[in-house]
Amino acid sequence: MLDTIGVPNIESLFQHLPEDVLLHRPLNIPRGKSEYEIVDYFRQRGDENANGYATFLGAGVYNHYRPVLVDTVVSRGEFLTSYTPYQAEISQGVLTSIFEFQTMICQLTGMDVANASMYDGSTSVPEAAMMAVRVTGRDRVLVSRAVHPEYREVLLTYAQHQGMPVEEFGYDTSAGTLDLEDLERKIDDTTAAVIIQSPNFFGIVENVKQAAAIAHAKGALLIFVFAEAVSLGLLEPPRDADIVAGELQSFAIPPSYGGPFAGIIAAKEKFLRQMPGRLVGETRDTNGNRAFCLTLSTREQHIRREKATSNICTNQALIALMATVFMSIYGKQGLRELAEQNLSKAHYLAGKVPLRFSGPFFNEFVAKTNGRGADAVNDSLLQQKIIGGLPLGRFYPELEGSVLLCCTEMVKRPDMDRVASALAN
Amino acid sequence: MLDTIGVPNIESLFQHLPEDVLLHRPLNIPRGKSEYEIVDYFRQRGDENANGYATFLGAGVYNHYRPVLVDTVVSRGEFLTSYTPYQAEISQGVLTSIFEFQTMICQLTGMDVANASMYDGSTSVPEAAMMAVRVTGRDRVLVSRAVHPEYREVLLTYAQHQGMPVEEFGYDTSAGTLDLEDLERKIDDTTAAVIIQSPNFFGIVENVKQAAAIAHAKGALLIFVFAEAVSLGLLEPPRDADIVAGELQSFAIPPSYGGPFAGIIAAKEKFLRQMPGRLVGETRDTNGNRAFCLTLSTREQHIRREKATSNICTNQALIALMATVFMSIYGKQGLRELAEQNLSKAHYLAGKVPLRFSGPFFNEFVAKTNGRGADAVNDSLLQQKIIGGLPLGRFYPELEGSVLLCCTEMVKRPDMDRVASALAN
Amino acid sequence: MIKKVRPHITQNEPLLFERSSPGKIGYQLPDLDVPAVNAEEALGKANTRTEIEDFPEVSEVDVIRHFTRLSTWNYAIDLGCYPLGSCTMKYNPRVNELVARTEGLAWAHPYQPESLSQGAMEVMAALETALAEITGMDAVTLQPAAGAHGEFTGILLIRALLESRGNPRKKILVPDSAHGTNPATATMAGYRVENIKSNDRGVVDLETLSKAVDEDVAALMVTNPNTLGVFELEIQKIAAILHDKGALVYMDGANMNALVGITRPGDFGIDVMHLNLHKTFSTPHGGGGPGSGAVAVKKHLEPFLPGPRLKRVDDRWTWNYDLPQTIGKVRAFHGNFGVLVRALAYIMAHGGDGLRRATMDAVLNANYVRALLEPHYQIAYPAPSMHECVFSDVRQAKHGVRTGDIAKRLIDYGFHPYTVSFPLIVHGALMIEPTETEGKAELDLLADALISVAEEVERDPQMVLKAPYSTRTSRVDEVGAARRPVLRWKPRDTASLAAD
Amino acid sequence: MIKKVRPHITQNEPLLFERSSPGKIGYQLPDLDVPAVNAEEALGKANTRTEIEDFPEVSEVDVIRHFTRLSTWNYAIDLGCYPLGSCTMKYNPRVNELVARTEGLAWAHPYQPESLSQGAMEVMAALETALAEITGMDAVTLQPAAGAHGEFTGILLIRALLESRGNPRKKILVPDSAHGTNPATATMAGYRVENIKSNDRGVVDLETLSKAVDEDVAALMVTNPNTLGVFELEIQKIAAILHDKGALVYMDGANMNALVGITRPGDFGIDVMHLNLHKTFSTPHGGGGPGSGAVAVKKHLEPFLPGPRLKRVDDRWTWNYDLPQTIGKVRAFHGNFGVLVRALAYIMAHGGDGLRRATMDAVLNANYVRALLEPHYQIAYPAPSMHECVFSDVRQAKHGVRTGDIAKRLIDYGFHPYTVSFPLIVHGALMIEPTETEGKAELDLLADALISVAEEVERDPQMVLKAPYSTRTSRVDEVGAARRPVLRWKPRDTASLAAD
Ligand SMILES: Cc1ncc(COP(=O)(O)O)c(C=O)c1O
Ligand SMILES: Cc1ncc(COP(=O)(O)O)c(C=O)c1O
Repeated sequence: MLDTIGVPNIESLFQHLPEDVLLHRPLNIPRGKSEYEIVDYFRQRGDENANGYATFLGAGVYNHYRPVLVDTVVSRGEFLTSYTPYQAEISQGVLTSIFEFQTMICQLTGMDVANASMYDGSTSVPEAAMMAVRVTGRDRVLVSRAVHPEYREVLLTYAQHQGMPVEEFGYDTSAGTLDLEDLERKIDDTTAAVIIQSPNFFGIVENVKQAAAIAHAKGALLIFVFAEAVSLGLLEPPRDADIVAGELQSFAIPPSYGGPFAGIIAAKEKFLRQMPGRLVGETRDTNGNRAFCLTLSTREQHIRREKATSNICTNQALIALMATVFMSIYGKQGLRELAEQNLSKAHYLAGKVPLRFSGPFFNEFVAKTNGRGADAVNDSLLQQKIIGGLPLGRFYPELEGSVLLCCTEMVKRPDMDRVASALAN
Repeated sequence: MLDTIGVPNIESLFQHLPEDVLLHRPLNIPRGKSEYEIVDYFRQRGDENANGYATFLGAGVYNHYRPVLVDTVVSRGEFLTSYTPYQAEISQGVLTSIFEFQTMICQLTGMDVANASMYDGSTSVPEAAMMAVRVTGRDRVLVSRAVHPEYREVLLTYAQHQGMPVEEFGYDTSAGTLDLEDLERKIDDTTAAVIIQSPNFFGIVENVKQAAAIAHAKGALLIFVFAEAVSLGLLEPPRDADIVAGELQSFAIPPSYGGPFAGIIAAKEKFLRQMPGRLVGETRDTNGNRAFCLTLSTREQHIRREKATSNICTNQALIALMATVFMSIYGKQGLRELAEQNLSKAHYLAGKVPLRFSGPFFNEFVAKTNGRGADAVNDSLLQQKIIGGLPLGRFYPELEGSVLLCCTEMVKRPDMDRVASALAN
Repeated sequence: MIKKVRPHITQNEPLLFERSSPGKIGYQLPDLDVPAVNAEEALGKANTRTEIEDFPEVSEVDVIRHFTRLSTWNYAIDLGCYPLGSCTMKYNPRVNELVARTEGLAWAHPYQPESLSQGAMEVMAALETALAEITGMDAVTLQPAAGAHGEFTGILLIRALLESRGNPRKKILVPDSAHGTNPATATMAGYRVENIKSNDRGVVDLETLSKAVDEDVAALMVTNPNTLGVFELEIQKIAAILHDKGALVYMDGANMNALVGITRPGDFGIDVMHLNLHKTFSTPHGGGGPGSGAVAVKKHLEPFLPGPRLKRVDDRWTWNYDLPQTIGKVRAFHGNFGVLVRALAYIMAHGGDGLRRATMDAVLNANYVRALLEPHYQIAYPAPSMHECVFSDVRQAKHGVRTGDIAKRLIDYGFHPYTVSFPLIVHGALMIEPTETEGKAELDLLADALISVAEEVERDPQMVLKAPYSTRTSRVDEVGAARRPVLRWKPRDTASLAAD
Repeated sequence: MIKKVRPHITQNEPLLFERSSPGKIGYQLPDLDVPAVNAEEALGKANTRTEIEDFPEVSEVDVIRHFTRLSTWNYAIDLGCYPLGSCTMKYNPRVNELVARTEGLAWAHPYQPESLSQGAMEVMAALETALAEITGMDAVTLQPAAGAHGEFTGILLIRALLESRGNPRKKILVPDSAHGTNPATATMAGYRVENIKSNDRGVVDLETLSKAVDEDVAALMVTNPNTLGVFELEIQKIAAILHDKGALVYMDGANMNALVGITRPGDFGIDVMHLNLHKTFSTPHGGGGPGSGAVAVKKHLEPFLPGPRLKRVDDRWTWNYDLPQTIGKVRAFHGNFGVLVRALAYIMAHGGDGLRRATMDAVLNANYVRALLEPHYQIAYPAPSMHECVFSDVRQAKHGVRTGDIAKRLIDYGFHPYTVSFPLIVHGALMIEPTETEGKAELDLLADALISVAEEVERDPQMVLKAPYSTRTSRVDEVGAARRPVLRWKPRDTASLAAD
């Protein structure tokens, strides 16, 4: 090969680099390890984490069962080791699955169009807000304090430098639902969007219709956010929303210490041209066979550059495929039954502990520790190999001493009873 | 579908069965479990077995590292869920890999032809013996007592009803090698085959040349058996043998409590027509492209029926594929280096313990417990999460109090030192 | 019209040996933590090989590409219906692959202490119990590695029992419709084989049988439903005939997918039988294996089973080696344990009624396909079909097209063919077993395809004779392969490289 | 002559929705161990949906067949060379997939106690350290989910620093050769983009740059090597020009595969950069993602990094949220942790010299392909190539064939095409990045194919314009797709079913 190139050795291919930029020492990284040692290393790291604990943590990352077929499918090299399907003729596998993904997201959310995925739920929220700003030509955004705290933090990071003022409105301290008066008070005709989450961070189902009415009355868009996708198996889809931004981690995506997950943005047809991210569309090949391809890329950065709807390029395709396989396996009946099991388990435990809020909830709820303190309760549970609920004081000082408990289909009754008695004591 | 068939319900498809053979109650098997419960059940069973122990057990089942690519390949549905490649035009994947397998087995063993796999090492021994009987027209078989005890037991089971008398000959009690005088004494011109294993059950390398000379002098065939395939990376192939019967478990096949493994039979070209099992051959398709197909099936039961060379039908194809991938990954250099590591580790430990035999050994050797008793030593090791060597008294009363220790590339020096001191005490 | 497939590019790939280049490696070992030992010193020069001649030298990427590319040349259940009669090519649940890899099970050594093997032993015990319930037998051994191996075990059991009664006898009766493993097995067990001609309904003829059964007969090997997919309605009488003469009845259980939950061999006179766990119980066929040929027996045969046997002693499992009458081991260790794990997972997932439903769907599917095809192909025997249906190529043979040719043409339609030319008692058999895991849509496509081929046979037999046309490898010269066997790659042999 | 592929049948497959039949299921849930709750009672009728309209209803077999069949329609690295320029489509080691699934890591919840997260935190710490060493920077954040996300993070860091100095400034300079994410990112961070024209050598022109840099300029986003695969030889001067004016230099690290172990951005004046772990560090692209856009910074930018930050407190890792100057989180939780695990595994497997060797092989391969192709295609710029080489289609355009057409024809030869029409400063760019994991044999086939296409362009341009011919899907009508967007399946939309 060197002869073909016409150089004596590989080093000479770097000779043109300025001498003083070259690294004149080996990288300070231990020499290569064998596969066996690498597997061993990560197993040890894994053993240093929680293992064999029952968990009641939710708060945006849910402990749902992952059907085996999910990894079977995503482990196929044809999916795992391909990239963005720019070349439709040899990418119909990925393209078809994304088209199915877009369709299922529309069916779940009641929206007309959905994109091929965003980084995660937290980043899809600001992208949705920016979309609303483009659509309305307004710049103010109102976000509910019951939206996931980290989603709101990411929204602020994105908003701060785009002249996009973000203001929060409160929640009803007894019901745990939106404080609609506060919303009414704060919304005006400079408001581009009102952002709500349901089930909200407290697990409580919001009244989307009312929120939409208030937003629309002022000409603002309603952005509906979901963090627990399984809830869509049971909850009325947010048909009154204009844009939906969500997180699909619940659909067979491992918690994996917080990522990779898959976010989505779905919207009403009329906002299509302002959607961020990739879209797959149906078309034909020259033989008249149905085919799929990336489309409407004039919205995207590689064509539109500084005027693009977003800078997103690489998305979360393989993770979205996990969700697609999950949705296929559970299907119409299964997703509902799964949601019902979550609902039933959560209500079983909720029935045995002091609740902080009175609103209707899905598979999460806020429990009071009645003065004992969240940490004390959780420490006692850790002794029983149970990871308790999330102490809310961290994100809501006013809820210090309350914990956010989640019950998925994976929690077992005896563990729930242990949690109940820990909270009762 | 029922209409097309013309029956009112599925039950009527069974109406013609005699009433009194029908099972009039449900099977006494608990109703179907969910995937999650099944995974949970087997995980619990797994937890009841040894976990996280260092092991020095070998004796026909070896604890070698399994490269990740092995499962990646055998998990592909195209390999996992196909069957015997009867239809060559849509089975070239399996056929090609078997042809490569046959080739690599020949390269390893120094034989001319190898089949597509047998059930395991233990069953390939009697199949080889029966082959020798067909070839020589004689019926007596001599087997070394240093051949794996369970292989010999299986040989006897097969032999007992075919008028195939099996006699054992001994081993040199100081060297642990073949007792060639005893062989000389027992062999005669009714002997069809002499069966030896190397490394033998004690881990000791036999003198194949001498054994072959003795067998051939009397017109008998030499059947060479191997149970530790990794040894072939370093040991001179048994070119002087006429038939080779072996076990490939060492080649990335999980111990799995004893199976599924993969056996092989390889032989000199001239014995081809007497080989049992499937063979893949190279040929052409009608376009002149190289192609592979099952061949010489006139030897097999589905054509030859009661005159077949064996009754074997389903073999161990997928397991043989594991071995094929393993051999591909390690390759020429790797298999040797792997064998050298095994050799070095075994000799490190052997250097620190009292040895029972003086013969040259590969990765196994017999250590004396000097009166303490094998069980006492192993119990003390179990306390340190180490599974010690196999107590030999079970198979060789005369070796009561000795243990067969194996050191693969997976054993770590600190554990070897613990074993050494346990034996020293 | 071919609805099921379209051609697409697939990668060519040379043999690994042709891909090799000196010094290339795809592995890395940990650093040696002990002093390196010189092989020639430790083993002696004569015992140490210089190298493994022509062994592959490739990179890790080479390996994954090699096998991934090869895999794309292969048909499989995961790609579509695989109606290979008598092989029960049903869906192989992927959860079974996961549980078989459970660390504590996959890495269990057969010689590790029983105290550290309770989980593995429990799995085997649970499976033995389930299989005994399913077959209606009293005891089960899981040691045999495949069906044929189970047959061998079963016949040895019969021999041992008869021997214990003073006379092992000389003959095994085998219907002419039987699978080749049956007669081959009988020979291996030291018996003479006497073939029993099936009657015009394709089943065992009682008279012929009665005549054949005498004091020299050790047993009859019967397959039920037989290889025509027909249930032996007189099975109880058949058993009686043998039992009256002190002989036993072995049942080849390869077709249990037609019976599970509906009827039990133990209830219709069978003394001993094998099950193909890789058929009825969904363990993957893996391109030819592995399988498991569990053998179930009635009480009187139990003492002879291969050892060791599981035994419950104060709440713990132990292995019992004290079996004075055992035939001895038929395989080292405990059988194809990993396959047993998968079979138990399958049984757990279905449960009693799930297993029964599966049987009913299997029979439904076979009869549906039969109904669709009967107008176009000659059914071999009019008797009702159970889990598979067998046709004859007599009509197509008139046009010079045989079952093997129809099979090749079926490939162009996107299906793996049925079983060709078996059973032998049928003129050019087409043996079709859809299994319960196929949906109606796939079965309709299969029937459409076969009907379309039947029409092609009449319109253009010559075209059919040269099929397949759409595969990357056209019809393969099997005769040439056998005439001049090339069974391994050799360095010189690189001629056709470019073409592959 | 096409040596690399042959056509073979591939299964057709309808959309899942077209496969559905009412009541079909592919799941089973455990029995509920608590009383069932009525949804309408618990949530209110208005909040409870009746059903998920048209959602799939298929069996488990349907699912595995569906996705297995779809997968066979796809090209991938595991099938062959994937020379997509700027994407670094190198082999994705399978061991990385295994370790990322290690139970304690894959099932770690980001809110579980730190005492039960030490392993995950250690992995992140180890990776941060390794990436700092590789880039020559002082601190690393692993939070960004992809390259573009890293760019956004990096520009916000610059903005925060400048703000802390009193003026965030107004403009970001972006060379016209830059990737589209660069200008798009600058806008999202509230900056005006000013494009810098590259000079006739395809690199940043110092004069043009100096003129453009003033007190309004916050930073330059430079890619090095740039998108032509050319190293910015005057990178230090470039940095100096910006630093002199109090501006910063952002480096797009997408092309780090050309530099690792050879030179470090931290050593040639870069203030902040991102790495695409899914490129340089081999994590799988998965049909479009996930990725990770780790950002490395110099000391002066560290205080502004997103939180929380890892902190070592008496031999244990803790998360430090006390970051007064942070720009805030750019993503919830801790980034694409599963991708980080894979990247660390890759670094461990290679070690320092292994990484350097990989870089050298990548550059060798690119230059080898360039050497083979230069006689047949117009190299875009004569400058020496690093890890990729970029050609122009000027010669082929004379025959009316553009880079996109050549790409389609290349598919018939069994390859995934190079990157088409990027960078924009090249007339019809062919951007080829082979990566180090391709062997000579595969590269020779690639070059042969491209040379053969070049000849076809001269002999028969019309033929090339209609390619590909050998794929199950012929050339796809992308214009039509955009004109009348159909972005989801709808019940009526079952017309073309048969054909698929
Ligand atoms: C009827 C029948 N009997 C016996 C066998 C042999 O079973 P195995 O292939 O598992 O040895 C088979 C399988 O091919 C069969 O179909
Ligand atoms: C030069 C360059 N910059 C930035 C990016 C964006 O990185 P990502 O796709 O990971 O967001 C890419 C990848 O496409 C690229 O090639």
